[in-house]
Order: sequence, then structure tokens, then C-alpha cells
Amino acid sequence: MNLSWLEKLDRRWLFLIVGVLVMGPLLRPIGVPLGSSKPVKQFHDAIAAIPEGAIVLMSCDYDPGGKPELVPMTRTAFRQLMERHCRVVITCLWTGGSGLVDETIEGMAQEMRAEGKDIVYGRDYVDLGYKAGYEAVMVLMGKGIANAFPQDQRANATSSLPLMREVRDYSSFAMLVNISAGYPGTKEWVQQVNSRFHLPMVSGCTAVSAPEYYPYLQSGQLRGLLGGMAGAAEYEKLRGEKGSATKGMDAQSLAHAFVALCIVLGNVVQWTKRRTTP
Amino acid sequence: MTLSHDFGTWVAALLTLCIFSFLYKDNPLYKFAEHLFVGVSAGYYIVLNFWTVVVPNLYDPLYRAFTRHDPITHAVVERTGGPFAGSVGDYRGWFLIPGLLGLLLFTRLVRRVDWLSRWSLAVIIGVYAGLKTTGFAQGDLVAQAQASLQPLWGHDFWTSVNAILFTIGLLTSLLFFFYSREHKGSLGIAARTGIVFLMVSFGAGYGYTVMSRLSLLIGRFQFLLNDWLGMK
Amino acid sequence: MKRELPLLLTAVIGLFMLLSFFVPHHVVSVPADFLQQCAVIVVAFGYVLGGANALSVNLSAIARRQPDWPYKLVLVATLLFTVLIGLKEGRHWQDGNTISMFLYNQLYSSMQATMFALLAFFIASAAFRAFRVRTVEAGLLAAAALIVMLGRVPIGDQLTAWLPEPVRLGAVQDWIMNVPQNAAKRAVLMGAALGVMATGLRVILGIERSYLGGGD
Amino acid sequence: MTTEPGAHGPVRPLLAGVLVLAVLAAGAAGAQEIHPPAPPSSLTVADVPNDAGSALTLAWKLSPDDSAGRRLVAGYRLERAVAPEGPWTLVDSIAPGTAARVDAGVHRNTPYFYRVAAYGPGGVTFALANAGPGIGRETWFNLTRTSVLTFMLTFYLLVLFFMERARTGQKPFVRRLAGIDAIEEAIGRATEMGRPVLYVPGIQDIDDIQTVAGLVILESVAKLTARYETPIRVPVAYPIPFTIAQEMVKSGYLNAGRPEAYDPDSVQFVSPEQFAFVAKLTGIMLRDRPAAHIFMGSFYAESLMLAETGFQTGAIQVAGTANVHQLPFFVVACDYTLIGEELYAASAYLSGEARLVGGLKGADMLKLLMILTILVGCLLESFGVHGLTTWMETQ
Repeated sequence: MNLSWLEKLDRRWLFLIVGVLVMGPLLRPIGVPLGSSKPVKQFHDAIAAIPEGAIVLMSCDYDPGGKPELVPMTRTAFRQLMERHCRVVITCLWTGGSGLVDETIEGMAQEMRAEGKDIVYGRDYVDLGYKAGYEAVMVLMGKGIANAFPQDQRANATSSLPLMREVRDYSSFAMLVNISAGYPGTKEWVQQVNSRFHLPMVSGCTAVSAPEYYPYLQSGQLRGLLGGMAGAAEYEKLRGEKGSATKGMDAQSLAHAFVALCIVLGNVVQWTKRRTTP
Repeated sequence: MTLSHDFGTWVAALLTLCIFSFLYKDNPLYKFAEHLFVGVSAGYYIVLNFWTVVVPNLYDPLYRAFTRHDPITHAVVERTGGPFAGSVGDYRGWFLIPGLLGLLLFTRLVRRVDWLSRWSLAVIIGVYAGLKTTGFAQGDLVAQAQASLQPLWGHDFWTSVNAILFTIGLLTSLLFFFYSREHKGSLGIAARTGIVFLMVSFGAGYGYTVMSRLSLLIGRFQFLLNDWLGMK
Repeated sequence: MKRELPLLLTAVIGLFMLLSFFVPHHVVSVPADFLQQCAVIVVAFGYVLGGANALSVNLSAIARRQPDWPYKLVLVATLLFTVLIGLKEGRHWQDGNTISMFLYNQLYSSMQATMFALLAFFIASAAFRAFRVRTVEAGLLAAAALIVMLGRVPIGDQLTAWLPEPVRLGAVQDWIMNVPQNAAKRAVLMGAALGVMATGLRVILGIERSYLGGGD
Repeated sequence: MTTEPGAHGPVRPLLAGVLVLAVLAAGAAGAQEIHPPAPPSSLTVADVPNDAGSALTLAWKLSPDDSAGRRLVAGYRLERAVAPEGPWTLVDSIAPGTAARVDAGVHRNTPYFYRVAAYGPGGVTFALANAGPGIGRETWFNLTRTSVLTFMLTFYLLVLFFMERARTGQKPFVRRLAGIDAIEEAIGRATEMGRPVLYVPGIQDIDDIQTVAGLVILESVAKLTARYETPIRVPVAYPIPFTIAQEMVKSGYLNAGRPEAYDPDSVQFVSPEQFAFVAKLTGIMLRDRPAAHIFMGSFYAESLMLAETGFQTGAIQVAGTANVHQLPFFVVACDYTLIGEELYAASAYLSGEARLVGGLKGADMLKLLMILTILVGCLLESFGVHGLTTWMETQ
């Protein structure tokens, strides 16, 4: 059985197959049932345990590259916090992300206002936008959030926002919800803020960074972890929502099966080749 | 299928297709989109860092310190002490120092005086050396070791098996990164066991990375199908 | 003199930041806070320098008519346009429908997301053409990758629904993540922490001179 | 007296509202006999240790009426003043059933006086005795971090000891990493084929310590390419590492005794934007066809595209990064991969400099100490002794 034609296969055929496998379920969903994993449940329960009306820091450290995985998490977490009447302070430490984060949060707030919830910018949620400086900004916020962020994303003076008058430093927050796509992100928040300022923390991250944060989950530094689109979809399921993450999971299933097939097939081709040549 | 009428969505969709054209082969459309992207991102980084850091964190405090007026509302800023009477979080005139250091960075563009920029580098590297060292020492060394102290027996069978396996994996993986002796004899066995655990963790990493990459493609197709072509 | 003093400054600042971790007293914490404010500002200037550097590199490439120079013209034009518009629109450049936000949403955001999306295609082709199991270790990596990849999506549990619960792909994947993966990852974290601490010490003691370069 | 930082403007009207509602509800309940709740007692104030003197911790005994069943106590009011007789400002209103609170908004070294009251539908009753003066003291050393200090100091002493040994000629033994043979073999191969070597010191800025390690290895690689007269290409993503890379290649050629062979264009500044940088690199790989690709430093999502394109051009590839999430791609697609901190070990071995070897040996010895600590800790935990675990707990 000579599979050498497979080896000389132009990789653009593989691109075509991936394209079709992803496009298909988006047009005609299959609806493979979602499971549920412990880290996602812990994330949901940690937020559910926040006292009503507490102030929460939500640092959305990602840029458009993390959009498909992290925007659904941001929306679902923001809705759960708003429904618990928590007040949310949002920051973004990624250079390309503050525009996307503000658009996501404002879009969510608009949706909830349309559903009749009374959510006011400046009182219930504040977006302080971007600040350069990686870990330096995190430690700076420990001395005073307003010192590090003199103005918010919409160029209002931070001191003019009613919610910010109740926020001094990390001790004013009941929890940190960190949506992170890499550096600076969950690891830096754990190192610089979590244990040093006793700020309980949960993290939603891209799937690529999830394995690196499991040790923090096991050690208790993180109280919950959402890993990639699967984590976002399971979180949406727990919250009874059907967002873009859930809709994408069918395509994930098919594409994952295809990539697994590629690994196996690639090695079979190489293995048969090695045996047939004398 | 209702095509979107928004000019912006059309621009985004066409540029998305330009970049996807790289899959077929590197072509002028892709080159145009790529250079457009580099130009926009470099420009955006400059404007972003100017309006969100240089102005609010540097210019405004200096303006208030030396003119006693608010830079935006021009109202009088009443406060005690001169431009250099700073306190935690309110450094007023002292911000001249980072301002100068920031400007010194630009001497890198001029060969003759680029050594002046070493002063700015000194501050950045000094601050980050301190922050990273303490951050890693506490978060990744001591806290991780402390979390690994767990009873190896005493509760139900499977938990003990997992705890013992975990500790063996941790200790042999640590020994894999040992450089003071050749990996022979018992150290050799430990290193080879360690590499097994390491390879399993890299495999898990590979699996999770596949999901991340596919999510990005799903996100783009969702944009093209729903926002641009209007297929729900 | 041009090298010794900056090194001394790095050492003093680095030591001071180490001290500020252990000493909460305001005599140490206030200057440390000021140093962090300086770092934030200088890093921001670093980005502006990066942009200026890209401008000068591409302008000289255009001047020397290097290959692809017309595309570099597009790059320089877009860069200058983005900067000028951003500066003209003032402090409220990120509100709703400014031109800067149009450039951000429709150009920057969409093109960066698409650049990343290309990776999905490359992962499939790399899996087929470059994922070679040539050693035992690579075999272990492949096995773990397959289990985790299928166990993390709903299809995995569907395929192994006929097995008892603790042996299904989803459960095996959880076990791999919580025991072997965690143990090895923690060892790597601790090893990397020592690497960072050693390099930090060298920077503070002024031994690490590389960032100053070999020159005079 | 200026209001305390973090004044609680909206809380006071909120509180009044709660009282009114509670009274109305009680009225509606009718039958139950309503009287002001019994006061809490023995309020104590103490300084929170290990901080900058900005926090005091308050504790009190619950009001006897504060039992889950009877709705007499709706919560506790904690108030603070700078003088024993007031004026009093509200610190916080606390849910029933809680008997402690940290007041984190105090000025250091200033005496404060506190009083606590139980409030409920029947009214407000203050505790008989107030507490104070409580003074927030600054501490010079955060005691909860002694374990971090111990391990850090031990490590630094070990590093300095081995650095001294290495500098005074007794070179401590460091095993030769297989990865280094792979780098030299890759450069040798490129020389045989007369093709250039592509060296990428990661894509992060100088503040990422992997970039520093990548640049140190670059100097040794440049020394080899200078000696073999093989062209070298070094694309760099950020301006600062770019200028350092130029210096590194220049001193590599200097140390190889061929300063005139140094080509300034071999080091190129590309772009900090991740994917523009990758596009440039894949362009170099496909057009200039370097025979050896060496990736040493901090890499992120682009490691896959580089390794796969490199695999296609048939170049020999050696990679090294401490970003664990990118290691799987390098391991499967490259001929050899330095795993995690082996990147730092390679920079120490290759440069042979005392400062790097000292760090490596120090880390080895501390790893042994860590292994011992974990073994002892697990045994103690198995016997139910938690002393070591709590000592290592950090705040």
C-alpha cells in the first residue's frame, strides 16, 4: 500500500478541508451536547459567592487576537456580575485591546438596558481603559487605582466617576475577574497581586494558556478557570445562555477530530514510507 | 441572506479576504493588507500610548503642578505645597524626571548621542528586574512548592495514588533540569522518568493550543457569515 | 563614565524594588511607587520610539528603492495618517464613531484577528506534515495530545460514551491535566523562576551588561 | 476633620432607607413584640501587622439577639473617630452574624477610636464601651514573607559562591547540553551548503529575560558564523533588542578575530507586530533559503508558523524557549529543542562566563534544597504535622 501520493499532497487541500469543516456547522449546527468540567463550575460558583453589591475588578487583558474565546467569557461574566448588582471596574493592560474591551462591555450594558435593567456608566461599571507598564501598573494600582488611571477610557477624569469615589486600592475589591490572553495576564496578576494584596481571583484565558494556569488552580491561588472556547461554552451553558462560544463548539469538535486524524495519518504515511524503501 | 450595508463591515470583510488569500499563495493583495496592518498598528500604538499614558500620567500632573490650573477644565486647582511637594500618588513636579528619561530614549535614533538613552534603559531594567524577581520568587517558586506539600497517604486509595504520582512527577521533572552531573545511574533514571511527565504535559499543551487556534478561525467565519453576509 | 553610572543606577533601582517587596514602610514604598510611575511613562515612550523607528527604517527602504518599496509607501502613509488623525481627534479619540476607532475596529482589529486565524490552517497542515513521531518522547507527546484534544470537545465524550464514566475521554483528559501535566508544569515553573531570579540578580549587581551593548 | 478617604456618601441614605423599610415590615408583621436589639459587646481594635500602618482590625462579640431565627438584628454599624468623644463617621455597615472587620482606610501613626452598634427594626443600640486608641503601625519587615526571603537569600548566596569559584579559575562542572551540539551541528551544516544561518532572538522586548538569554547565545553563534565565514541573518522585533543584537553580532565577529567580516545589514529591525514579524521571517526562509534556523528566546503563537515553514524548506532547526505553551510545537517540528530553563543553561554554558555559570550552579543546588523541602513537607503532612506548610504560606 503506497501512500506517497498523500505525502506530496498540496497543503492547500488541507486548508480547504479545515475551511469546510469549520464553515459547515456554522451554517447547519449539529448540536453535540456540551459537558461540564470542575474548573468552569468553580469559576461560576466563585462569582456567585461574591456578596451582593460588592465592587469587583475585571481586568480584560487581551486584544482582537483573543476575541473569539475571550469576548464570550467577558460578556457572560459581566452579565453574572451585573445580575448580582456587583459594581465592576474594568482595566485592560494589552496595547491593542482597550477599544475592543470597551465595545464588548458597552454592547453588553446596552443589551441589559434593553432588557429593562438599570445600569449606569460611572455608577455600576467603569472602564479605565489601557495603561502601559505590564507588572508595574499592577503594583502601582496597589497604592491607589486613581493614581495609576487618572482618566478612564472615555477621557473622563477618574475622580469625577461616582463609583471610583468608593474605590481606593485592591482592598476595595471583593474579587479580581481576569480575562487573559498571555503576557501581561493571569500569571502576572497571581505573582504581583493575588497573594500580596489578598485579592481572591478567578481567570478566564485562551486555551493555549490554560495548561500553564492549572498549577495555580490546584494551589488555590486561582478559585476558578475557564479554558478557551470550551470553557466559555460550558460557562454559557451553566448560565443558561447560548452565545457565540456555544455556537462555535460544533465546529471545534469536527476540526479537532480532523487535526487528530492528520497527526495519525501523517505518521502512518511516514511509517509506511520508511518500511517500503529498502 | 441580507448583505450588510455598513461601509466599515465591507472594508473589514475585504481586508479579511485579502489576508486569507495568503493561504493560496503570497500575492500583492496580501502584501498590501499586511503593510496596511503594520502601518495601522504602529500608528495606533503611538497614538494610544500618547493619549492614555504620556498625557494623563505625565503632561496633566505637570500642567497642574506648574500652572495650578486643570488642563481640561482650566479651573483653578487648589492644593497646598509647591510644585515639588509630592506625596504618594501625587508627584507633581517630580514627573519631570520620567519625562526627561522618556525623551532621552529618542537619542537612540542619533548614533553620536545614543549612549544617553542608557539612563532610560537603566530605570526600565532596574524596575523590571526587581518586580520580576520578587514576583517569580513568591508566585512561582515558594507558593508552588508550598502547594505541593500534600499528604501521600491517609485518605482514600485513589487520592493517595494521585498524590504519590504527582510528587514523583514533580521531583523527577525537577531532576531533568539538573546540570551539575551527567545524567547517568540513578540520576539518569530520574531524568528519563521526568521527561515522560514533561512530554505528557507538552502533549496536553498541544491539545489546548489547537483549540485556541481553531477558535480564531471560527470567530472570523462567524464575522464573515453573520455580520457581512447576514446569514443567521 | 558612560557605562558605569547607568549600571549603578540600575543596581540601586533594582535593589530598591527588591527591598520594597519586603519592607512595607512608607520610606521605601513611596519612592518605589514613584519608580513604577516612571517605568510606566518610559515604557510608553518606548512604544512611541518603536513607531518612529519603524518610520525611519521604512523611509530609508523607500529611499533606497528596496524590493517591495511601494508596499512600504503604503505602510508609511497609513502610519502617518493614523498618527495625525489620532492626535487631531484629541482626548476623546476613542469615543464611538471617530475615524481612529474606525481604523481600530475595521482595519487593526479585523486584520489582526485574521492573521491569527491563519494559524488554524497551519496547525492542520503542520499536524499532517511536520508532526513526526521519531522518538519515544514524541510518541508520548502525540498520545497525550490526541487524548486531550478529543477529550476537551464534546465529540470526545460522544465517541467513548460506551466506556464507564471514569475511563471516558473527558475524565482521562481531566486526570492528565490535574496530575502528570500539573506536576511537570510546576517543575518547569519553578525552574524558570530560578532562571529569572538569577538573571535579576545579575542585572542588579551590574554584571549583566548585555543591555548596554559591547560598545564604549 | 476632613472626611476619611473613601467617604461613604451613598451608604448613609441607603442605610436610612433600610431602617424605614425594616420598621414598616415589622409593623406589618404586627403580632411579634419589637424592641431595640441587645448591644454587641467587648469591641477590640488591633493593628494589622506587616503593612504600612494603613489598616486596623476590629472584633466584637455578637449581640445576644443576633440569632438566625429572630429578625431583631439587621446588622452592625461600625463608626470611627479621631477623639474619644467623636465626631463619629461611619466605617461600614456589616451583615448580621459577622463579628470582625478590617478598616483599611486609616492614616498611619494616628490614634483612632471605634464604637459598634447593633441595628434592627426596633432601633439602634450602641455597645456600652468604645474601643481605642488603635494606632496603625508601620512595620519594617513583612514577617509573612520570611520564607520567600530565606529561599531567595539562600539562592543568592549559592549563586555568588559559585560565581566566585568560577571567576577564580576553579571552573565548576556543567554538563554539555545536547542542544548545544545541535546548534554547532546546524551551523556546520549551513557552512557546508554555503547557505546563511537564520537566528531569531525571540519576539519580545528587552524586559523579557528570555530575550536577554537569546542575545547572549547570539554572541556565541555569531562567533561561530564569523569563524566559518557563514552569512548570518538576525531579524529583531523591538528597537532595544535590535540595537543590542547589533552589538552582540559585532562582538561575536570581534572575538573570532574577524571584525572586518561583520555585515551591519545582517541584523534587521522588522516590527513589534507579531504577524508582520512572522510574515517577514517566512519571507526570508522561502527567498534566502537559510540552511539552519535557530530560534532562541520568548516566542508565542507564531512558533508554529516558523517551525512548519522551516520544516518545509528542509532547514535544520534548533529552538529554545521558556514559554511552555509554545514548546510542543518546537518539540515536534524541530530537530532539537531546549526545554524551558535549558535556554538559560545554554546561555551559561556557551558563554562560559562566571556570572552565568554561577547562576546555573546556584539553581542546581537550590533545586536539591527544593526537592528535600518537598519530600520532608509531604512526609510531615502525611503525619498530620502542618508546621512547614504554614511557614511557607506567603501573603
